[in-house]
Amino acid sequence: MVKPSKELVLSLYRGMVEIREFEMKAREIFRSGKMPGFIHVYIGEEAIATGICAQLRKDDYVASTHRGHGHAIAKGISARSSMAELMGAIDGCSGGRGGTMHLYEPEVGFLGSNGVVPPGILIATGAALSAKVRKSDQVAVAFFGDGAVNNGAFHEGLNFAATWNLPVIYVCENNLYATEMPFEQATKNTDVASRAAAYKIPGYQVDGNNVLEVYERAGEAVARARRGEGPTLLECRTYRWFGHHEGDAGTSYRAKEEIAKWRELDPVRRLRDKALADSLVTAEEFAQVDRDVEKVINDAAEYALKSPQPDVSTALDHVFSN
Amino acid sequence: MVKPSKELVLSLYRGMVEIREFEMKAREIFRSGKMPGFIHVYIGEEAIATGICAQLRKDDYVASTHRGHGHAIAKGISARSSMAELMGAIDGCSGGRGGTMHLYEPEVGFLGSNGVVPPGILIATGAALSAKVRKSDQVAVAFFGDGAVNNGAFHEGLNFAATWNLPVIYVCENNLYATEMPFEQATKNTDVASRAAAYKIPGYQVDGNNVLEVYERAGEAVARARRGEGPTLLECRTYRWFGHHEGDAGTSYRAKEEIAKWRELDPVRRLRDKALADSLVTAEEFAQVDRDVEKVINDAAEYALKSPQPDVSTALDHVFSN
Amino acid sequence: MSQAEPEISQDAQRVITYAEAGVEALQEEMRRDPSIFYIGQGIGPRGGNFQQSRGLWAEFGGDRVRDTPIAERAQAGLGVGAALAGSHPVVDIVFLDFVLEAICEIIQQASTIHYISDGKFKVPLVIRAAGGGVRSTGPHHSHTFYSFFMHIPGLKVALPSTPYDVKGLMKTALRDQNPVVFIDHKGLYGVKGPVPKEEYLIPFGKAAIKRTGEHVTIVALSQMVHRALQAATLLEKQGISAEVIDPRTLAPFDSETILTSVAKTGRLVIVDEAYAACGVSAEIAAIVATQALYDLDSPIHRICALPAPHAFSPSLDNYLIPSVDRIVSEVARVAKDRS
Amino acid sequence: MSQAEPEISQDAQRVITYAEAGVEALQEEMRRDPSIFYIGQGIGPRGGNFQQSRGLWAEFGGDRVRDTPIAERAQAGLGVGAALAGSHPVVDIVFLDFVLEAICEIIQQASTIHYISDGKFKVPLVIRAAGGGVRSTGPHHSHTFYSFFMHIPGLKVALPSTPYDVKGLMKTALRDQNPVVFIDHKGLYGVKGPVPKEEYLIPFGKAAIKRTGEHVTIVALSQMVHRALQAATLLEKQGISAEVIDPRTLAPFDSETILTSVAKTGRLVIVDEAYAACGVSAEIAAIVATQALYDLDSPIHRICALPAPHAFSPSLDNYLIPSVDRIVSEVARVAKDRS
Ligand SMILES: Cc1ncc(C[n+]2csc(CCOP(=O)(O)OP(=O)(O)O)c2C)c(N)n1
Ligand SMILES: Cc1ncc(C[n+]2csc(CCOP(=O)(O)OP(=O)(O)O)c2C)c(N)n1
Ligand SMILES: [Mg+2]
Ligand SMILES: [Mg+2]
Repeated sequence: MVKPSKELVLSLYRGMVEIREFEMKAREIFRSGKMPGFIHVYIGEEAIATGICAQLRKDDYVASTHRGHGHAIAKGISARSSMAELMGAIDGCSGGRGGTMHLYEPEVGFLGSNGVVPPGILIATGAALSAKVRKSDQVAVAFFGDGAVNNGAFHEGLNFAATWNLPVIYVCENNLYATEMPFEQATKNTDVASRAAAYKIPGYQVDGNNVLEVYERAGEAVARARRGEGPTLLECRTYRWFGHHEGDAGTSYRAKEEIAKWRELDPVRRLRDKALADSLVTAEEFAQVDRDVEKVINDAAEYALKSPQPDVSTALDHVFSN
Repeated sequence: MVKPSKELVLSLYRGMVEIREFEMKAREIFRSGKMPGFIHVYIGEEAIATGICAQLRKDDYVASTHRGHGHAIAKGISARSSMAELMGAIDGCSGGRGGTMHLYEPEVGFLGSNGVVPPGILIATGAALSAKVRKSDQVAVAFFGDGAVNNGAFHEGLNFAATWNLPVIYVCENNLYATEMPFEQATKNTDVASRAAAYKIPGYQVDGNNVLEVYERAGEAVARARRGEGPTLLECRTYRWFGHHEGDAGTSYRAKEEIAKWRELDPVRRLRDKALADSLVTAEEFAQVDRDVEKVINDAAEYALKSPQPDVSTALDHVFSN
Repeated sequence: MSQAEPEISQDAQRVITYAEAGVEALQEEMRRDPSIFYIGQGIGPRGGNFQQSRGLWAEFGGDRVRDTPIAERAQAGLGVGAALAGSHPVVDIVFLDFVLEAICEIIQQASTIHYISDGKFKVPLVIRAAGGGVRSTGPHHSHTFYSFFMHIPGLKVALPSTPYDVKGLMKTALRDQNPVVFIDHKGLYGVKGPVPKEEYLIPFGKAAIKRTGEHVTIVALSQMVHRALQAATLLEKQGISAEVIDPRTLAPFDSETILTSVAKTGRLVIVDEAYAACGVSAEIAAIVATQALYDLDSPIHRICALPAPHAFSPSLDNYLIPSVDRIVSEVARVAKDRS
Repeated sequence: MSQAEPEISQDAQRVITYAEAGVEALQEEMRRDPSIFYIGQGIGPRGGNFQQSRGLWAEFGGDRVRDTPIAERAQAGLGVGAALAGSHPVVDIVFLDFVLEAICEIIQQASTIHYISDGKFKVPLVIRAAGGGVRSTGPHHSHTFYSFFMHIPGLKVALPSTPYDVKGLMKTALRDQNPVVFIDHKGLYGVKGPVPKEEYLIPFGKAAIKRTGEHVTIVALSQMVHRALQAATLLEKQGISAEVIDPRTLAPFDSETILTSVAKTGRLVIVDEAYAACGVSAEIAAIVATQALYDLDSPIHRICALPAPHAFSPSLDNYLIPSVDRIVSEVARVAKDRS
């Protein structure tokens, strides 16, 4: 791995901490009873969205999942409008109509998180097709969980991208469980990266809790796609610290030791420790980021909690576009 | 390859010739304008159905495709009731309600040909699941074309069978085209057998125009399944001599030379020539089979052409079962 | 055909939830019939997202109660194949929304095979799923497109609104030799009601008159039965006596009970959480307008979800779905219509 | 809203087929708008199963006209993604039946995204497919479930019956910024009709009165428009003057033209090749029974496919689908009803 610059480390650190703190705040609000719906938080997996999106341009595309807050923020939706959306409030990026699983923002190429498991794979592939037909050099990223890889949409999407050589990066966030189902019960072949061979595209297993490794691998895949050399599959191994959604403790089907082991691999702490050990960044510099982020997140929460619910007179707006 | 017995050769020969002659007769009737719908004939591919089904018990299952006449006959539906079904007549195995793409016969475990490309894969997998849950040692076979392998149902079905270790044999009849689309335009990975790796199951490429090779590979796969060791994927390379369906000449998108080359590989003639060269079977013995089959097929055609159309008073029967 | 709820449900002392009632039906039938097995996402050790399969895995084991990967199309396709091979599978898709990923197998395969095999094959298959919205389940988890299944011949469709009906209809579904789409409502799983300990079955095609009345007939579906009953209580105070009918199954459909009621009341309001266009509410209106036009003293009225995707925001969500208030005011208007 | 076919179609000298009309619309719009591309199985060099894309590949090349593998779900899903990214894709599923494999993407994604993104994203996407049966296409190739799309808000649905309508509606679909489900009829591709050379568009939500009449209103869909017109000619000889209305689009739906006609005739018959239950025929009946009950002099009547899977055998096939004879005799009964 190439030595990262200080700026890069700080920026990746900031990205991860912002997601972490956003999610911690969302959990807090959810537990207070003020947040509608069910949220699926991304804590423990921050390195993936952060490392991947750091390689993207603003006009590149991302399609995401039910566990999509981290992707949205990493791609550039503000904490304010993300949090307001989780509240179902009008200042949310989807005006409160979408909610936690349906963040959207054309300005930053965010083609939506999704309440359905695999469609993001197809949506990203379609955006890549559009880019190709338009002869633009934009690339598209699909984030999806291990739960999506045994679904037919995964197969169809990757086959299309391979055959048509589309500029798309498939990022499997393999956190070992789909709801309560361990990945090894969902498939005999738990090596997701190996599945790339079925489509004759490159596939790599990546330490999803090491943001620098994700960043590096993403850089290669994005460059490949941008050069017109087609899709890549990245399997990022990771773990969610908490339950599938708020309300699920996540402890009845996962061993305490397993959870503890993965917490040890905290991507935020690992980056920090490494940069401190390398004397690349100082503790104070990190602390400054922490303080900045805390402000941003507190501000976002305040903003979101003050934002009103959509007026029912607008209930039938936007069913159709003109 | 083990040396085949004379009985085996004659029985495989008879199986292939019966399919060949059935299809030639069906084409003739179709061209006379008396046959409704559109038929997809199996000529050129007879070795596959014949070789596979010769390894099956009567109570084993087969799920088939739009090009299913050969599978039906090989699994034991009579030429009479198959041909009558093609006529939409009451003596057809589906009473004329199904037609060419919907032959059914529980007596011989024939779970239907199909008008939709991939569902046979799932139906066979489901039958295998049933066998497993019932602790029976029945096995199931799914026949499907190269056109099905890029469909999500293929992926989902094989993953289920692998994960649950189901007694099913997936037989891909790779005839290089799906309607007018060459397989290499439908996928980057044209090696179907290699896709087995994605599911961690065995996959083999088989010369689909060599009935003895098909028979041998099928024997291994069936034995494996029967022993409870799970699914196998067999890619049988083959070619259809004629168009996708009657009415398509099949020549506008396929080179003359390619067609000629594959006709040279006629599975019927190859078996015959080999057995003659080995002095295993005499020309007269083959001729006797030819005459027998001719009788069976002429009889089937006569029977089918005489069979009446269903009476409209029965149009609403069997919508529901009691 | 047209009687109020059978006595037994009134007498029953025991009160259990809608989710428990479904489990009991499955338990009893799985004990009785070894050909039944149950597959779906999270229905094993977890007992289902909504506890709708709680205890089944522990009792019947992993062979007959199987968690599946996220592959709805295959789940349904495997169900069809297993049914053809002599099993009686229950495929739980959990959220009705995701039945869309499997609907090709249900409509093209399950619904047709008995007919197109000339009655030779049967497809005893239960597709189970929960429809409707609850607490901002939002655009992808709140669908109610049960009309799709009613449209297709060869499918039976059950849509229970009470624990009593869940149990009786599920037991019937598990003895039926046809594909049955069995649609629970997410918002009802926790609702309690009387369910007798003694075995009973509810025949398909028999509506329940959940409340008798004189002035207006309200046909309500699934969760809306509860709202309609609440509305009826409030309407009573305005001097309006509403009869509330729950069809319970959409296919077969009990037109007779509705026609008899409309012959009495002369007024028909249909309340459905689904969209109006081509919904079950349209079909009920069509049945009455084609078969009993002259019984009507007032135009038929539909109270349905407003035509917009299911919104996340509670303000919009609550506004789009028929509320008790809306039912009261619109039924009152119909009942008072003297045009 | 409620006028007979625009003059232009009568004046036109040029007669082309239904398939050709669709191609012309695509050609013109693809020339005009580079964001349009077209994908589907066999729509490239082959020109489509029904010649519905003939010549497009040759003119626009493999970049904008792409054959796909057999993967309907992905085809639709890619269409959604491409639409979000600024393209205007046409996804041809060829057979309406196989839209079932993709319907999850159409209903869950395409129909909702504009709404749930608060109007930020548009989904300009045409899903094209041919419905209906023709010459024993049988149980898996004859479906007509267009009511499913009419049920779902956020989708537009076009259902043309003539070359003129195909062209005008397809051009409109290709300029619409919403998902449009565009449903041809397999049995009509070879039918010829006048299509002017000059450019024209047909607005969505505007029914066509294909024949004016006094005694009874027949609303017919897709291929049934032709049968209804033939029936109307025969009915004329019995002294029955039938008005034949073709809604042309199901969403938006032009209720007004139908209500105006029923106000005049007092009688309504709906003819649909789809099943009755929860079909478009149910919705039309419901619209009239809720909005114009007192205009009716006779019960509404529906003439639809009989409720059985599509049978292969020509005898059954012809019997199950409404025939001209059946339309004549049933409309005559309605027209003469003096109950
Ligand atoms: C098609 C579909 N089926 C089922 C669900 C219900 N569901 C939501 S999230 C989830 C598990 C997803 O697991 P995974 O893809 O591994 O993502 P993770 O939650 O682990 O991040 C399931 C089954 C769904 N949303 N969509
Ligand atoms: C889901 C689906 N999509 C499209 C079709 C139309 N169709 C019928 S056969 C066929 C090609 C099948 O090719 P392949 O699987 O290779 O079988 P072959 O005809 O070569 O034997 C297609 C596209 C279909 N029947 N089902
Ligand atoms: Mg996971
Ligand atoms: Mg092929």
